[in-house]
Amino acid sequence: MEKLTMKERYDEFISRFGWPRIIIGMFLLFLFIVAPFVGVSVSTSLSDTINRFGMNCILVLAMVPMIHSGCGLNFGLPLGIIAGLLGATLSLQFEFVGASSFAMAIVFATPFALLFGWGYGKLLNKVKGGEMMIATYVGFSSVAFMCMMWLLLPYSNPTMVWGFEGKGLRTTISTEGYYLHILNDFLAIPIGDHFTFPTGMILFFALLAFLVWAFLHTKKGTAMTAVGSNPIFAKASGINIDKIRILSVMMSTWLGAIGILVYQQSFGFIQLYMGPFFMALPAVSAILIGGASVNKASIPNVIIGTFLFQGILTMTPSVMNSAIQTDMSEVIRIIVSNGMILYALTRKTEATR
Amino acid sequence: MSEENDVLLEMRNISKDFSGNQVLSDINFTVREGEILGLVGENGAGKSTLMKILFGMDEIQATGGYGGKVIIDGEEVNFTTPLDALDKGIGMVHQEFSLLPNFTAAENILLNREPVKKSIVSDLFGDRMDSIDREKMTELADKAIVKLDVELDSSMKVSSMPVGHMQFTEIARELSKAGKGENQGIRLLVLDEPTAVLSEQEANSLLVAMRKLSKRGIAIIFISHRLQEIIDVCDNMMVMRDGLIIKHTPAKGVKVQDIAKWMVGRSVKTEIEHRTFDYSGKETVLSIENLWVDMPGETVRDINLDVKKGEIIGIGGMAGQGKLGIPNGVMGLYTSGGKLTFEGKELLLNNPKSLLDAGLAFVSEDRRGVGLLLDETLEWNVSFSAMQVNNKYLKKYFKGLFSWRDTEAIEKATNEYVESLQIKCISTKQKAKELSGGNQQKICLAKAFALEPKLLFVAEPTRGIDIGAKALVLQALRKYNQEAGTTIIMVSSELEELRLICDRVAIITDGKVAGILPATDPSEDFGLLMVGEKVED
Amino acid sequence: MTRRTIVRISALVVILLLAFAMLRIGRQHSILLDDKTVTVQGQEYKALDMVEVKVDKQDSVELVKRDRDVAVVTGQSHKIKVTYTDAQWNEIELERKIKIPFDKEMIVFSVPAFIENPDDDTYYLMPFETTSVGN
Amino acid sequence: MKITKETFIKLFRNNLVTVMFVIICAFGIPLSGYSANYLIGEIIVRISRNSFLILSLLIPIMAGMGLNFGMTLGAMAGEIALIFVTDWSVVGIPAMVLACILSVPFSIILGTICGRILNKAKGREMVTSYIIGFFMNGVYQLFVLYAMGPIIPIKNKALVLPRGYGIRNTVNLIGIRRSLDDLIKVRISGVSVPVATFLVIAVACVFIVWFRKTKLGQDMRAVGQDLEVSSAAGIKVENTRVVSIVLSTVLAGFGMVLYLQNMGTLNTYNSHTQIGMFSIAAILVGGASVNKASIPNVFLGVILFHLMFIVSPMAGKNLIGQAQLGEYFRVFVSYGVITLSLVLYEMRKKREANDSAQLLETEQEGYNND
Repeated sequence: MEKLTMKERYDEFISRFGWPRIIIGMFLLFLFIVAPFVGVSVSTSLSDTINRFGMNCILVLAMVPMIHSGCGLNFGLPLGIIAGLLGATLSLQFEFVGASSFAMAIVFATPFALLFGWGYGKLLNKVKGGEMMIATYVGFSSVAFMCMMWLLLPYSNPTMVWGFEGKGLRTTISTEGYYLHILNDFLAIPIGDHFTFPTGMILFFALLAFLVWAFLHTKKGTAMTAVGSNPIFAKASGINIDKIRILSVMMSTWLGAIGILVYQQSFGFIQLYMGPFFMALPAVSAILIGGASVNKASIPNVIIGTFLFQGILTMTPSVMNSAIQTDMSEVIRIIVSNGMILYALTRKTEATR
Repeated sequence: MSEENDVLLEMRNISKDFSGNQVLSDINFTVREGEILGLVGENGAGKSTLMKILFGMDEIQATGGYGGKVIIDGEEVNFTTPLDALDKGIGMVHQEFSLLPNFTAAENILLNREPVKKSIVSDLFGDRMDSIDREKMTELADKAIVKLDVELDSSMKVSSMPVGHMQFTEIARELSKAGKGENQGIRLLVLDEPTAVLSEQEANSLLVAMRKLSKRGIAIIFISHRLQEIIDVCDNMMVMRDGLIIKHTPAKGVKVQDIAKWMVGRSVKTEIEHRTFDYSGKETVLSIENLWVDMPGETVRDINLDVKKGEIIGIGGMAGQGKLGIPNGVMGLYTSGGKLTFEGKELLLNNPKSLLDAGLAFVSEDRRGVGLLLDETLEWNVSFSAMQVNNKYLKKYFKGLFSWRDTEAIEKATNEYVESLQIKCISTKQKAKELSGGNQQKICLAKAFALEPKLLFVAEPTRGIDIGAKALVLQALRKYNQEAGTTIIMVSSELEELRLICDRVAIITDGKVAGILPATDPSEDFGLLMVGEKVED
Repeated sequence: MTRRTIVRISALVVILLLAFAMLRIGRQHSILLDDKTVTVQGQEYKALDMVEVKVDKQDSVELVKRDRDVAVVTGQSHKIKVTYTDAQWNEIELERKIKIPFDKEMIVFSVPAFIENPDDDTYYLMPFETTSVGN
Repeated sequence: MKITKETFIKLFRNNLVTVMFVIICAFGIPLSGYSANYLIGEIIVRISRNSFLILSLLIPIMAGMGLNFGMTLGAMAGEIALIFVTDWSVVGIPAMVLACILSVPFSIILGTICGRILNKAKGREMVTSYIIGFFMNGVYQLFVLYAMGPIIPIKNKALVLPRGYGIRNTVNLIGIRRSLDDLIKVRISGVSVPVATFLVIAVACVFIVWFRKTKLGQDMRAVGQDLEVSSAAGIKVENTRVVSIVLSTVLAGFGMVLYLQNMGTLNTYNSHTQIGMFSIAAILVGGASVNKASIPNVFLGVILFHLMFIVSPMAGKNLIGQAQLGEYFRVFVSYGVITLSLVLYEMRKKREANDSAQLLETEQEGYNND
């Protein structure tokens, strides 16, 4: 390696991170700096940020396999979430409590996730090139379809169904008494009186992240990356592209299912009906903010992205509110997240998919 | 056409080099009004470059312009865009169609030159709001078609046309273009392989049309590989080879054999010398029967070919004749059909895995598209196929339950290949896209070698790489063949290159095997095969 | 200055004019019909016991002393018809065109002032101040 | 025999969505138990309300840019215009004309931005335009929720949120409510027909028909078929694409004004979000596809789609005693339709690619036989 000049280093840094990421990073840093001056406790907001990070990072992780196999950004995440919801509701239906309810939720969710993922993958193979748009609408239609199912399916656990009718699931179900904070409180470390580190949740993510990372280092995982990087090359090397893509979609869908369960146990509620509808966009933009592109993504992208994105989401309301007495966080969220996706979609360098 | 017609175009001492290597040198010729000048030569003989100069294509300026003079009507011109050429009444019909399938012939002929009726709003929103004058459009289109004097319905959609009519539409479009000022309309028309895609009678009616055009005083430069056509229709003909005009003669009385002689036999300077391969007792390792391949632009029809163990067999032929379709079809990159028997076992087509498992490998002509993972490291590029196909470079855990990428082994192997093939790179962690063409080609070879194949397809191994690299690549192939005893099937448009390192060379024309000759046979014979003539003996 | 630019500019002007015209004719104003004792330019006008006011084609409203009613109208110029009986019990009918200034959303129309000098709107059309709300 | 069967299958395959909807409606209408008169009345209202918006989709499809999910931008422009008009307390037809004029500059700006971005994302216009819709929604909120009041003066207190700036969630458009619909009103056997609105829509149709015949229209059709060939012929490809989007946005702006005058209230932050989706679903139901659409598609689409929309809640109620189910059903169908037609479109592209291979195979059989 020959020495790089300062300029080159700088340019390389910029090109590796990309302006949007740097700006967002700076913005977050700025928020943390001004926080104390406008009377926002840094430790609280940091704690919130980490909490939200834990809640969302697995949903973001769910992007990685599909991006690697070149299926593009997984706008179809709701499909995985639905699998998770089925798992959750079933586990509650059978009155599992505490840790076992969470475990069983995962157990119940898995077959659905794999099944949905398989079908979804098959579909995406039929529409190579148009994946993202179709993924979006597969997500939407599946959510709408499940809306009907939630009404019709014969759930009976009184904590879940509408009181007066005795059938049809509620729009939000509390995980209270089932698996609320099951991971958050596991080995949770209170630091100061405003800051608690949700060890369990972070460990759980670490575990899944490791599994994904490990998979990408196996023979199959290598093949997956190659398929994403240059499908024709992969084909020429005897890879069955369709199989690999389906596998990746199944992985993504399963991760989505697990992701929502972790989200619920921290959030405290199972959101049914239109709940999962717009859950894809934040996850997509998070990973893009983390430095992923339409056909390249890594675990660090997930971690950095989720942290930055959730950081902005937690910090802007509090800081903005106390600073200028107006809450622009919602608007900022919309602009930042979608702006990020646009940026990724319009970059010349990316594969046309 | 007669000598007293005055000179329309003269090209004087034209020369051109692309970053050092000379592709054209002292080209001199003239075209008179109404003259039909045939232009023949192998691929890469310099025809297309010459035309690009004439039309002032920007890639010529981009690569430092050209030497010599282009003179039209006695005054020197220096076109910077094809539109300048058009203003002087010089038009070209390219080999590949540029037509819009859902438009009618008329719409295509007058694309973006449609006659319009002024409309009130156009003052408000600009000329593009003028409404199109359909009647006028049809009228103009028909006028062009009449000039060409062929059967062509101007109201027919291109998508429902026979190929011939598409070609006519293309030509009619050029004819309909009006030059500026005094020289109305097209005066010199360049036709690049217009008959390549046409059927027999379609081609004939085109030739008739060409003669009619020349009667109207329109000069034509006719580029074709169908030599008989050249002889039939042209007044004069030029043969190019290695960027030189080998021959410039009246077409009357010339024999196809002569032209073939002039065309081929380009000089290749490397220190590799021909070897003699002993076929005695060599059994057939691969036999291809009734192979068809649907590769756009390189369609293969009904190929039958037997490959002997340990030989290097070349596959040559003009571009677009289907030679490239063979490896791509066999290796399952394009839909194909037929029977493939390797070492006595029949292989599944359209299934790369089975072929690779059987011990076949392929170095694609499309390096960037098929050959490489441009965004990945050299290590990945070299090791990937071998890892996937014969489980090399993998650490096994839990009795092979998990097979882990063995980074050390990969790095080691890659470094070895970088050594042995003299690949110039900063490190094996470098991205493939950062390498030069020649080195990328070597990476592709390394990838194939890592597979330790029994039979290796190599397509256009020297395309777009400089002379030095060429020699190295060819030697590497020869060496590998001798040391590992791998049978090699090499596809190339460079006939001499094939004759140099191959033992036999098969020539493909029109998607079929025109003939197989020992590499030692004289170039002319190959030339004849290439232009679809039978060698009489 | 080519023909084209001329056309374009004039088109733009036309559109702007149209927009402005629309703004004027489409603008909504509310006329507060007022039957209160008022003092305009040092002169006092006594409120009437009973008066009938009709704006354009709208159905007429009856006002008693210290009464106020509102007529919502679009556009600027309107016809106002006031019918009342004077001391001699003979019915008098006054009809005038009034023009509401464009910028005024609300304007007070003082009936008493109007009756005294119907031909000078500076007397009976007065800007609406919030203070005069609620009697 | 074989040929006719083939063609029939092709026909069915290419109009699958439409056929499906006819079936849904065929089942839904009796189930809902609505009277024919009621349905016809409703449908007429829906046509007058939506078809202009849907017409705005035709031009980008013509230019090969797919379904313009960015039409929401036009809707936003229309809404902003209406907010201003309401603030100035202008009413009736003048208000509508003014709103239309006012919406144009906004539409042009937004449309140009959208078009420019789409030129950077060739090959994935749809998903990009879809995201642009979201993105601009953010910008729109910034504008309406924060800029309106402090920066852009809003006099009418009824519009402004209690906190003193930003527009309320619903703006009452009583001033212009049905002002066009009721301009010329004809009752035919108890069904009232908003003639004036239909006239406006007719004008829009005529415009589109005429536009196809212009040079620009021709260029768009060319660009829509092949970017390379078009630019080789000297057509300003990028510019043409931008223009097509701008036009679509402007039309959508007008469409929104028409739509809202019929509705009578403006949901400041929601009205536009669904518009794109419903309009696209409708045109697809009408038999359009990503790369070809016609005016009949628009009207057939409005009728079928909204028939389904009207009957499904009632049908759901009568079927399983839950109107809610019907509500969800129609949401599901609207998304399902788009999904289905996108999938069918992609698959059709694939099929066409395979045809040439089959050709060769048969040819080869020819060789083998002799």
